[in-house]
Amino acid sequence: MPTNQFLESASVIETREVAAQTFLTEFSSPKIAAAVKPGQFVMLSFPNTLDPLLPRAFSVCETKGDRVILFYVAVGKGTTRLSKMQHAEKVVLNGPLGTGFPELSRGEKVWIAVGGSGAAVLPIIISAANNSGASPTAFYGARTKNQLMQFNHIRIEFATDDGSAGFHGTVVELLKDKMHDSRPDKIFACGPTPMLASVQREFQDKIRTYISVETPMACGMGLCQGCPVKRKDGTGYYLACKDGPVFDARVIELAAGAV
Amino acid sequence: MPTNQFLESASVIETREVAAQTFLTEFSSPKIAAAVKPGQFVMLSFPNTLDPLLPRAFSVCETKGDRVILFYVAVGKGTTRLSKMQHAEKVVLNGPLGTGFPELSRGEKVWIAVGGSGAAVLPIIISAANNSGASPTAFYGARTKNQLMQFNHIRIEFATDDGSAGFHGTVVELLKDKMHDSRPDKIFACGPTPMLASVQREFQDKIRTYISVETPMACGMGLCQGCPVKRKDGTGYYLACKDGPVFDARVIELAAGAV
Amino acid sequence: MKTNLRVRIGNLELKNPLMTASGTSGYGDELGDYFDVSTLGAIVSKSLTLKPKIGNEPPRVTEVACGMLNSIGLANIGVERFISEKLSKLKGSGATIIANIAAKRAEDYLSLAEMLSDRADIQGLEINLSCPNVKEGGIEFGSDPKMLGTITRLARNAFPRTLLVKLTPNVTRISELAKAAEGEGADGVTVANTYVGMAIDIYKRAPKIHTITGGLSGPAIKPLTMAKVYEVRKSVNIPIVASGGVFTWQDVIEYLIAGASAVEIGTVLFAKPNVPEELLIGIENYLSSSNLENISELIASLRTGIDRAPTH
Amino acid sequence: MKTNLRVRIGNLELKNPLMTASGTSGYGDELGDYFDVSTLGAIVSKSLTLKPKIGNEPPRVTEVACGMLNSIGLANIGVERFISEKLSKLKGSGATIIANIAAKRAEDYLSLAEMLSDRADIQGLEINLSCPNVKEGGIEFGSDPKMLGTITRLARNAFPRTLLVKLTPNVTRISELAKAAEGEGADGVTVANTYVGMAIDIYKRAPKIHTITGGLSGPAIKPLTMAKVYEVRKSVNIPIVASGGVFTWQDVIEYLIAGASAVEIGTVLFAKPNVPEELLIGIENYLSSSNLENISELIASLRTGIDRAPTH
Ligand SMILES: Cc1cc2nc3c(=O)[nH]c(=O)nc-3n(C[C@H](O)[C@H](O)[C@H](O)COP(=O)(O)OP(=O)(O)OC[C@H]3O[C@@H](n4cnc5c(N)ncnc54)[C@H](O)[C@@H]3O)c2cc1C
Ligand SMILES: Cc1cc2nc3c(=O)[nH]c(=O)nc-3n(C[C@H](O)[C@H](O)[C@H](O)COP(=O)(O)OP(=O)(O)OC[C@H]3O[C@@H](n4cnc5c(N)ncnc54)[C@H](O)[C@@H]3O)c2cc1C
Ligand SMILES: Cc1cc2nc3c(=O)[nH]c(=O)nc-3n(C[C@H](O)[C@H](O)[C@H](O)COP(=O)(O)O)c2cc1C
Ligand SMILES: Cc1cc2nc3c(=O)[nH]c(=O)nc-3n(C[C@H](O)[C@H](O)[C@H](O)COP(=O)(O)O)c2cc1C
Ligand code: FES
Ligand code: FES
Repeated sequence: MPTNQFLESASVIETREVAAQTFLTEFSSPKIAAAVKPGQFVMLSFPNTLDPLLPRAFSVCETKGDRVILFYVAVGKGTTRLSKMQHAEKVVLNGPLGTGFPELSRGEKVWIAVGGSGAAVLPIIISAANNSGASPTAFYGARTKNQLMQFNHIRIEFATDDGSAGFHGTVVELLKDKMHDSRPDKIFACGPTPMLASVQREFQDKIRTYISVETPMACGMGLCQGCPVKRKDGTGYYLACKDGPVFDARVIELAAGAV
Repeated sequence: MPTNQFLESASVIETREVAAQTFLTEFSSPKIAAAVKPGQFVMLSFPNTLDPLLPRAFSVCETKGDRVILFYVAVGKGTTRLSKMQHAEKVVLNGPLGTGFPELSRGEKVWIAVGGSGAAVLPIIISAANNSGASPTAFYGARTKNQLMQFNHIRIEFATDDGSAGFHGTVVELLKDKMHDSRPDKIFACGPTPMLASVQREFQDKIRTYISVETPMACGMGLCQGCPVKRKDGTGYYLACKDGPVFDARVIELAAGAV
Repeated sequence: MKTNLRVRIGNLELKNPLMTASGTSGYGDELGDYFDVSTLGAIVSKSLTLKPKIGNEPPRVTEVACGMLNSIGLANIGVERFISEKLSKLKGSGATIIANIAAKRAEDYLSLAEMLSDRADIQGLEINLSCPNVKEGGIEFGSDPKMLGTITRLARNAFPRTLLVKLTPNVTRISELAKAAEGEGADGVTVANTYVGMAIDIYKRAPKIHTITGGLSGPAIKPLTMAKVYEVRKSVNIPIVASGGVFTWQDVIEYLIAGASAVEIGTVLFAKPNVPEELLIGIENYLSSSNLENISELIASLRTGIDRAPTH
Repeated sequence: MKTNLRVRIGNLELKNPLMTASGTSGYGDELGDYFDVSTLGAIVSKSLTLKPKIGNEPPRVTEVACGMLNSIGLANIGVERFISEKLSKLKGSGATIIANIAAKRAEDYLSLAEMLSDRADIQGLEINLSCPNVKEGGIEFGSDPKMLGTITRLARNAFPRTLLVKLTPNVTRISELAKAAEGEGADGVTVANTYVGMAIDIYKRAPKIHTITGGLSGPAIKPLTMAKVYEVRKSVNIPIVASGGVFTWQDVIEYLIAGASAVEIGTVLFAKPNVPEELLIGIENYLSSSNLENISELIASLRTGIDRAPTH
């Protein structure tokens, strides 16, 4: 059966701390690097230990030849462990998984709004957008300056809640502000649920808006039914790992602070 | 309350593979290094993981100033993990624990018979014996040559089951052979249970014989009652971790292949 | 040495003792991306209900020490869509198929068994009476030997091929349930479903699973289910399918020695969807290095030797 | 902010909710080498029996995923030697002392309770009816609400200070046992003892624990015991002491939120004998950063909000 999902033993090339508790790890993972599309993710697991037990989900941040780069915030035991892995240590990557952002066409204007670990998707979207001749603009919000990171070669407009860098306010306020001058064809957003909810509320009726959601996942590939995202039409749930993690903002209801 | 047991966060200095699946790891662990006596052990645990969960017992092999050196065979997940630990990584050591070998007096002749991971006790016994002016001789048995290791500055008589190094036969046969020419005041033995049983059988009635036993242990310090060693007098059990691990060969009954 | 891995449950001969566990491999679609599902002894479907179910509100899963809690709420496409949309594809992949069914009324089990009995490509039926998440359809039937017996009888009369009854472990004596299943004609019992567990987010002071409690699976439960397999082995004569915490080939061997004829693999698939490949290799190597030609020599081969009852 | 960690069980006020679990800290002697035992809420002794017991044959312990199995067989020095040899030393260290007792006959529980009632330095009694290792003295009494009630009544009449009944988790509905204990005057229930588990050495094809099955403890059981604490909290009004898999201060907080008033720490002591120090710091920090002055505000504070019953 032909497949475009792979289970690869990937070795760590290097890990760098790029912002407060925030890391980039580069893996050698040729099959996944070749196949992944913006907004898709991998499930990462640690071989030879039962702690952590389940794989962890990470959006692919960037690919470079054979390499897959992940961007993550060390929030718990999986991410902390990952951040300490040394050159040549191995993890298992399962991917690329899920439905990512829609493909862009030449000349299309897309605004990409990210926050927190959602910034992971910026580089891969930007490079795909550039490849297809679209015209991307990046917006990146955080509470304060030291949580932000500057990706190479990407022009980013920053926003901080405390005004310590860029726009003083949330990334959504920044987008609204920019809307006075211009308007994108599409909005892509990735970040914490409250930010996504705010993007959804503000823009879904005006602009084609796509949001990438985070829900707890056990498998990432449709085996467990563990990752429901409520359909707005009331007919039940999508699965974040197969139908998403990227959804048209109009079709889903975000959990009301429940998760 | 004064105590001579310590719980020390010990950092790895280095690990070396010294024989087949056999390693020496050196830790910085000043309090334990200063207090330990031959035949005593430490319980080693891995912080920040639940796998492995319980601490593992290791006889102290040698001390060098602030350093504690352990000698071990990678047989399971704890020892395998230990063998891969890199410089500056940390474990927790609890010790020194247990009752070790009796102190030797000037001029006393002691024969030390070791096998497998029991070789761990050789260096520390030899150096204590030398310090007290006793006269130690070391015998070290294995199935085959590549399981043996040569400790620095220690003269060892080897025995291999297959004759690939030293005496062709078991270490107990080697001892019996040597008995034709000379006789020690004491025998110390450490190794797999069948070897200890054979030492016990052959020598307990002729020579003061001390054997260091291995039983599964959960705590190593008398909390759990998990490490019973049968008393020969039929009145119940000793605890390997407090009353032992070293016992006069005459007072205990070794498990008949049960463990 | 060529080893024989075949095991028999009722009239069904499995090519080896590895089955997937219900609810951990969907309808078998996705696993085909990772390995050849025809190499499995059998694939067990997600629990099927008469009508489709959307399942519980999120969060439905959370990790705990060496395990996970889930409360999926039997989300599934319903038996009809399973038959019309999934079955022929699954059959095409060469898999041996066991359908797992769940319901909240005894007569629904009967309807489900009847619907599935017509489809010869469904080689076995596993009755889920033990899902701890769904009040009436799960724990209530499964923890009462009488109700369990009634439903077993209904399904037995309707379904002519291999019938497995999956037991709940959340009871004082699981062997009484096993006896009830055996008494009403089950070909085997699956020991066991998940254990009722709970985890709390200490910052929100809220349950980590929407339904407050969920089912614990994974390596954490293996010693518990091992003891239950051993208990059941001593009290019934029909084959046991073990389910609980299998992650390595050693775990499979351990269950066989304790008394299981086959083993379901569940949670491990989430981290290692291709794990059956390495399990099969491990099992074969173990058998040949133990000089066992036939896997049946291993089953229930625990040596308890001398009387090991507590001494006082 | 100064936080108040005091909790009350019967007439006994503990300075904080941390207790040691019976059988995991001997008679308190050894722990003093690692930290000041007077900082604990209480120390619970190894189960004491009328006569000394030598315990079970080895092997008695083995590690499993995120836990361990044990079958010690109540090895202990007997109640008389405990009183004559251990008590005054333990008292001297400033510890609050709870004696745990076990027996195989109801009248022996009475004798034990009477012997200990004279010693005012024994501030509490915990009845072990739930040890799964010892046939008559353990699981048989503990899994039957009637027997449990009888023994609780005997002990209650003989022992004037705080009385805890330690429950077995190996039953279908632990809350029935808790109600029986409450009904006969227990001041609190300990939820719960270890779970029946088993592990096999696949090369010897022999059990890893001499008595074949043993009791599972450690983080593996925490979600299970958490669910049981929550179940018991809903059915009785006396305080609950949680016991099962506490390794971190977060685990302590989780049990308090689920409904426990105090928490016993067991298996963790084997790896970290000084763990109470870091648990206390963690608890205090959590309370102050949550703006809670009094630990009682935390107890049973789980927010279940909306109806979270399964939806089907
Ligand atoms: C499709 C998808 C893509 C993701 N991409 C990225 C990424 O590129 N970079 C990144 O840093 N993170 C990403 N995440 C989140 C990441 O998976 C979680 O942060 C990670 O699982 C935490 O693992 P841990 O072991 O470090 O934390 P844990 O110890 O497991 O938990 C720490 C905290 O995080 C919460 N948590 C655990 N898993 C999740 C989850 N899946 N979603 C939300 N909260 C969770 C826990 O409840 C807990 O509060 C993504 C999640 C999804 C579902
Ligand atoms: C007092 C004492 C001193 C010891 N000193 C040394 C030493 O200096 N060097 C050394 O290499 N080993 C020593 N050992 C043995 C060592 O503790 C075990 O090999 C170790 O616990 C194995 O841990 P693991 O996680 O690698 O293996 P596991 O994965 O736990 O088990 C691997 C195998 O070893 C067996 N095993 C586990 N624990 C023990 C144990 N305590 N005794 C016997 N068998 C066990 C298991 O049943 C299994 O078959 C000592 C043991 C004791 C009791
Ligand atoms: C996410 C998830 C969903 C499950 N759904 C079902 C189900 O629908 N029907 C069923 O009988 N068992 C279900 N189970 C239980 C498993 O089939 C299996 O018996 C249990 O998980 C123990 O095995 P494991 O530890 O290998 O996962 C489910 C388990 C998990 C983890
Ligand atoms: C080695 C060991 C010995 C135990 N002995 C006793 C005992 O004598 N009496 C008793 O009531 N509980 C006994 N227990 C159970 C513990 O008190 C505790 O309830 C259980 O281990 C769960 O807690 P934990 O996971 O924190 O260890 C013992 C547990 C262990 C691990
Ligand atoms: S995470 Fe398992 S189905 Fe989506
Ligand atoms: S190992 Fe715990 S008492 Fe000896």
